[in-house]
Amino acid sequence: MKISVQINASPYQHQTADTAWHFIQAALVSGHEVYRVFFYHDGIYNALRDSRPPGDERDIVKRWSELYRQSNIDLVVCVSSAQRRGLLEQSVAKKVGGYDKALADGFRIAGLGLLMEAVIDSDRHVTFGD
Amino acid sequence: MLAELNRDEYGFLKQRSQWTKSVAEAMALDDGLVLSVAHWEIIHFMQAYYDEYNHQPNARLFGQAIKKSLGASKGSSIYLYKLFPDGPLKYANKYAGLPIPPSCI
Amino acid sequence: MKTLVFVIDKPLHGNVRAQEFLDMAMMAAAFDQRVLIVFEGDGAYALMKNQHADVIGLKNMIPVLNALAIYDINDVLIERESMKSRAISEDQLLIPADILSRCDIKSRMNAAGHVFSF
Amino acid sequence: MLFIINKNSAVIGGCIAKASADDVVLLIEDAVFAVIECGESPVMRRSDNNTAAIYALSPDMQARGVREAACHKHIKFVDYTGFVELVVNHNPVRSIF
Repeated sequence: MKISVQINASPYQHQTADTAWHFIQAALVSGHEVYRVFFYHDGIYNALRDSRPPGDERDIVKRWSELYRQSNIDLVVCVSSAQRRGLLEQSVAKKVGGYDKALADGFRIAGLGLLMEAVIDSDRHVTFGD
Repeated sequence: MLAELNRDEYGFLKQRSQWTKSVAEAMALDDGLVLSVAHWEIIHFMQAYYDEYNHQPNARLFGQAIKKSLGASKGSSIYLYKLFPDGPLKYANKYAGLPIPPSCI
Repeated sequence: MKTLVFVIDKPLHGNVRAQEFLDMAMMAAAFDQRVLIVFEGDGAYALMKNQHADVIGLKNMIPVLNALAIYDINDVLIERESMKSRAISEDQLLIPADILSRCDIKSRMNAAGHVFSF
Repeated sequence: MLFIINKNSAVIGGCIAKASADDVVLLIEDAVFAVIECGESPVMRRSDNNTAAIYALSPDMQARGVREAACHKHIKFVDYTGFVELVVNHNPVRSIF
């Protein structure tokens, strides 16, 4: 089955990103396709490259980047949510003189249309939030 | 005229109160565009939409809203890009004196 | 075409998520999906007249609700039980909405492709 | 419909009241506290007319020290794989925050 996931909350504030990650791992192990993970609202903070949790804690951002590396799952950060909260895509940041290294590996910034496309194309869509 | 305006880093007006038709024309000319009746129809639509709904549509919604209000042909991308070759949503908002939409930075 | 339900179960002001949530609903409609907006629980307060978000410097979400119709979102439902328990009468509502029982709303949702919340 | 609830709040009781026989309620994260058998639990107040299955996510229970033995007899338990199966077997999915 084709499953899409939406994450609406920031990492570390709440268990949201952890539950979503475990859910995705289980879906992949069960042979399902995870079509896209869409980061919306405060969920965009999952994509901050410079997140440096203490060494004895799980590294949520790195975990997403690894998921992309291993499974090639499309990790999309909503452009409007991101801009409002200070996360810019590299080319945009360069253009406006902003910080251009904020986005972690594996993520891309794009519009809400990609969420709709995922919802329409997938058999299931599961939202994780707080 | 343009030098006296309070504009942001993208060239958009910071205060809509500074907007006049001649300001819009000057901003357009500065971008190499002469505003026609067809441009003005879209610009006025943009202002009316914003005033009534306190909302800025993204590109897709923009086309839909124009279709609904001005007819299907005017909401098509081909028509809108012919008028505003560098991006209809961005430049219609710019000449309307409205803020830059998030996806247009 | 899928039927997508957007449930508003919290007040609209004081939370930027509500604004982004309505953007999602409009976007779904612009993708030619059938969109249903449901107000229930404290979300019923969102439809009440006399809201002035600008007093506390927030974006006024009420005009945005009026924009739903532009994108052909005309199915706006509000739960009768939520209105009753909050002493909200029909003449206090800002936009036209169908007042339906919890049970009827539930069966509309059951038939949907997906239910969004925020 | 699959309800996914992640907080131990009045929402759980409301959902269970609303749910019908072919619905499923999945309690995750802090919502798993609601399955402990005690007078205040909304799950306890579930009437026998409401036949919706109620599941709790066992890893979240273990994390919080909620033992299966302490839970109401109606409750079923799933791990993340079971969570995925619930999603696969039910539509629509509705998360409530």
